[in-house]
Amino acid sequence: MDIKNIKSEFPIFNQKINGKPLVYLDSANSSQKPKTVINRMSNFYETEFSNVGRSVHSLAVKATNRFEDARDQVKNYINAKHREEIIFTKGATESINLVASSFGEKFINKGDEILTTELEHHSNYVPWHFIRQKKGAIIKFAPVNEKGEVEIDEIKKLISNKTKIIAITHISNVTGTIMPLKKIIGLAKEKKIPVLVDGTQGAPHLKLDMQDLDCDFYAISCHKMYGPNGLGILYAKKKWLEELPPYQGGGGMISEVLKEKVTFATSPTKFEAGTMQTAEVVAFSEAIKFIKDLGIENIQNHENEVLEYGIEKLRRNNSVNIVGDPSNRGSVICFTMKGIHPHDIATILDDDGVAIRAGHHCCQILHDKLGISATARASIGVYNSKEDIDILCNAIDKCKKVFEV
Amino acid sequence: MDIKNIKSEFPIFNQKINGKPLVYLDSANSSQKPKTVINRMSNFYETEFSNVGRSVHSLAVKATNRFEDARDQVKNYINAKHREEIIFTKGATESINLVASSFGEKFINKGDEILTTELEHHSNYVPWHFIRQKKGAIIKFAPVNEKGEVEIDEIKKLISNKTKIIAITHISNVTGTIMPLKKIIGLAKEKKIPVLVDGTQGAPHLKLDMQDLDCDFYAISCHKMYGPNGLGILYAKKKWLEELPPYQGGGGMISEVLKEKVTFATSPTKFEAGTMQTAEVVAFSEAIKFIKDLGIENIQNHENEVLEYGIEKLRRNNSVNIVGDPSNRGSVICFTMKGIHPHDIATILDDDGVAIRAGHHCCQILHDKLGISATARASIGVYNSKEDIDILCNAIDKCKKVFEV
Amino acid sequence: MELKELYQEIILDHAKNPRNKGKCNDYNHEAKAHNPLCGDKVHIYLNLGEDKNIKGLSFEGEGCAISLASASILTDILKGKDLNFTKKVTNDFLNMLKTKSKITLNSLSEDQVTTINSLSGVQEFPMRIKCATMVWHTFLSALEKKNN
Amino acid sequence: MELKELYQEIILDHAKNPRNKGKCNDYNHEAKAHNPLCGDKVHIYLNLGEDKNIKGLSFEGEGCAISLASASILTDILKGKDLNFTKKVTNDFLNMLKTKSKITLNSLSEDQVTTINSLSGVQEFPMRIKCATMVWHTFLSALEKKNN
Ligand SMILES: Cc1ncc(COP(=O)(O)O)c(C=O)c1O
Ligand SMILES: Cc1ncc(COP(=O)(O)O)c(C=O)c1O
Repeated sequence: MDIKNIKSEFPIFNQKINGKPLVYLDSANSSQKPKTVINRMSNFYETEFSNVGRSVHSLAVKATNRFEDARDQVKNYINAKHREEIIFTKGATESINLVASSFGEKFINKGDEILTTELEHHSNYVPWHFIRQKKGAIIKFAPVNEKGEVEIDEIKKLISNKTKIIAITHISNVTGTIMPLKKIIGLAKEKKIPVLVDGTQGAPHLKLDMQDLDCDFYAISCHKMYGPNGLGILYAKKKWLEELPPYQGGGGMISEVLKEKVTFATSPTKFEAGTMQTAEVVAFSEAIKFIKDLGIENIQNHENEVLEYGIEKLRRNNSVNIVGDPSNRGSVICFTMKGIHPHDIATILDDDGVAIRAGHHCCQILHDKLGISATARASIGVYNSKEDIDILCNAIDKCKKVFEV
Repeated sequence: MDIKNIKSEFPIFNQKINGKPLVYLDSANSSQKPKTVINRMSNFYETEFSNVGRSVHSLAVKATNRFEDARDQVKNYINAKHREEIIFTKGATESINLVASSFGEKFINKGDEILTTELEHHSNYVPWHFIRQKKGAIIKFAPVNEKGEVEIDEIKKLISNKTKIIAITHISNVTGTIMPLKKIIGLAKEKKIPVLVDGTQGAPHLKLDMQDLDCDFYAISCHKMYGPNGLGILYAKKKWLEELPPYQGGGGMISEVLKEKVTFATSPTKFEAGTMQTAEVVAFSEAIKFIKDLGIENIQNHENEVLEYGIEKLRRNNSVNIVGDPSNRGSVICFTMKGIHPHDIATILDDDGVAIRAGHHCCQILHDKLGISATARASIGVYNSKEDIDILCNAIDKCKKVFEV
Repeated sequence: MELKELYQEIILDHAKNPRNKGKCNDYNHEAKAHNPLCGDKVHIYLNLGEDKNIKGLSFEGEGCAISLASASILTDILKGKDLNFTKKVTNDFLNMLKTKSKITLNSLSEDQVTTINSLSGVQEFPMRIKCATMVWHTFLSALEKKNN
Repeated sequence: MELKELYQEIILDHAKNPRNKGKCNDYNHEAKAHNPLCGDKVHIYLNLGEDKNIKGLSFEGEGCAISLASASILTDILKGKDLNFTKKVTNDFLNMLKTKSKITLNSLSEDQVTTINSLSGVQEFPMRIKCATMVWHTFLSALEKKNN
């Protein structure tokens, strides 16, 4: 596979949008899917489908093997220590809700503190808000500076002996800031505070190595990683999965069910109640293969080239204001334009086939802090090229024409 | 479409299992998918995929429209009063967990009673067990009689002024008992007690009419209804969705997010945190179309014919003991054989291409009551025929030969 | 979908120079709304006289060109009008966007009809319909919400 | 996958007439396990002497032919043997099912080797491997769990 021609692996690009080629710059929202992933899913339904882990007939055996193979592949890809540390969920949102609920239920009490940042996506705040409400806990927000970074000293200052968990993003989906995770985790380890990383934006772009990173929890959305909808991953250190109570109750996650009491299976089953997304899980192993075949470092280099080209080109445009200037940025450019609302930008860009997103991107706290109600966001995936950036910039000039600014 | 030849709509049957045609009698576990459903999913990923509800570009518009159209189709199919009453979940298990958690959190207190039956699947017990633990509530089990029925008088006896909710299955996935829901709901209404129906086994086989049934909550697993994996539905009366607190927190379900407090969107969004299973939802509308085109009454008649033929034929076999004898049975036959364990039956049947399930089918309480640790289950879907039953019965005779009983 | 249909001269004019911005004098009704998906906000102030006439009508808000123009046009056209009439115009407007029709109201001047119809281009942009309609819904709520 | 390989004569014999069923005399170690997916249960009782010999060994349980035969064969072969030797046989057995090999142990009689190898047919039935292995794992736990 050649990264320059990788678009041809994605069927979505075989169409015109408003008569123009599709320029998809909305991958931070959800990525497109290569045909290997799409075909694996159909093919699985056509030839191997059955419920996993429950029946002993041939189809069930096949499906179960494929499903558990996929777990091994995820384990290897993110370099987790044990396969039991990989829990399949509905998405990063569910992964974080699982931890907030199970960890919060057991370990967070009145007056305890949850440390997070002003950069977080609602999915890494609202679940903690629920625990704050239930337990009378406190959420502390490490402030973001004008560059869109969270300074490590600010985090240090906010850690107290009441801090029960640190919940922090890997890459901001607004400023693109790549967080200094190893430093933060180092700090936390000193105080024996567990760290949850919202890896939703990190996983599609950066090399993952759980043993090296040494975080306690890492949340992933497969649909942003060229995988299918409706699937996420929670990586959690084995000791936590042993200690935490289960999250949802139902078929498969039990050991013994009596009228008076219920005991639970061991991980990962303990956290996988009900029928799982077998076809999605199996197809996701093709997404991992896609990434591995290209090489995540190659993907990252390619995306960074496009990103830097984009930032430079947008900087030269006087009407464009790029949000944030982190020294370490990944895959995302949020911007505003004088006199043109991001919503209008998105609509005008779409007329040229350019798909971006406008709004607060589920980061209202950050937008409030920045004093803007909405931004336009171009986000980059493996299929984007410098030509896409050129088309984006032309379309931006068209916005100015339409609005006569 | 002709119900006699409906197998040809399902690609899974284009293969041999151990050299024999596949006889799939495990639909209560998960149903196979017609090609329209499989193709709609690929086609959606290939031409229309994007995240829903969040971006304004053309792909997002298409995806959002398809997604919300599917909600309307579900609403119409189950005859709900409002489209806002349809919540998409990961499966029936999640639907029930949602209600147990949100309803339980707000309305169930120490000493309150949850009324359920001995027939329930773990997915309609363990979530209530969690609430029992958290709140110090009590779970009461209406007993099952030797026919596998729950007598209405037993339910009446157990209703008290402490009963806060009744959680009950539509069809038992072990005995096949179709519950007298209208009577039970009538009783409950008199006392103003809300009723949750675990419709997992009901939805694929019976006509659904929420306004007529008048239950408060109804849980569905789409994968048992010829739809994709990883998708479920919670129907809930609007007034409940307004009153209940949200379940998971994250993107999309909010109204305003501040550091001090969070307010929430209205239903259905309030209960749909994070990126949804867009492709699955869109493909599920093809499953509904499939069922509507055949006509649920025709499906039911066809399945009942096969079911009755099967029961009669198995009854004539002296070594076979059918579990339960409800006067109103749907789609499921559980049985045991003298001297042969259900696990062994399942393996030997598989050698003849016959897929059944063996175990306690996530109903341990019921199996304990029946005094058996496992049963073999043949469950019927639209693609099954009397010939399938004949092959099943021959394979059962083979079990006797292998075991020399 | 024609971009020019959406961003007509009239719309851009109202968006750039919104009429009736701020709090009108002696307002006795108000309501606000926001769209959590995009961050648009609107706040309607109105003075409903004893005689059921809308004596004052204004708005505050933030948002895209469509939402600002829609608010500006709404206040411009409904100010000074009779309560029932404003309800009728509002319903007709919301209906126009639902059914892809145009508005024809004898009691509005030709100019006003042209102005209000300038928003009909939104019909072809489903994700933008809420931008145009939110302020009209907010206006209806404001009518219900008397301050005390 | 050959059904005959799975349900060999020896297996059916052990399944129908399991050896060493019940509680053995003076057991001082025990452990139990169950498989929540299928309801199989097993309980191992053993008498480990001061001399590190397994003096008594028996089981109680419910389950399929494979699990009963496996328990019966285990107790039959390991009873009276030296602790270290039983651990070695157990590991070899578990390894046999993992790596699809056959067992060859000089310290077992030819008969015993044939008996234990009769369970190797399970290799081709992945969903049934747990049926065969659960009792062996339970035996290992029992070795660890001294009663007091
Ligand atoms: C940083 C971040 N966290 C969490 C999420 C939530 O992911 P999902 O919606 O897939 O659950 C997103 C996606 O929008 C995100 O960008
Ligand atoms: C009666 C019943 N309820 C609930 C469930 C759980 O459904 P799911 O696993 O799809 O969440 C099942 C499926 O096994 C069932 O048969």
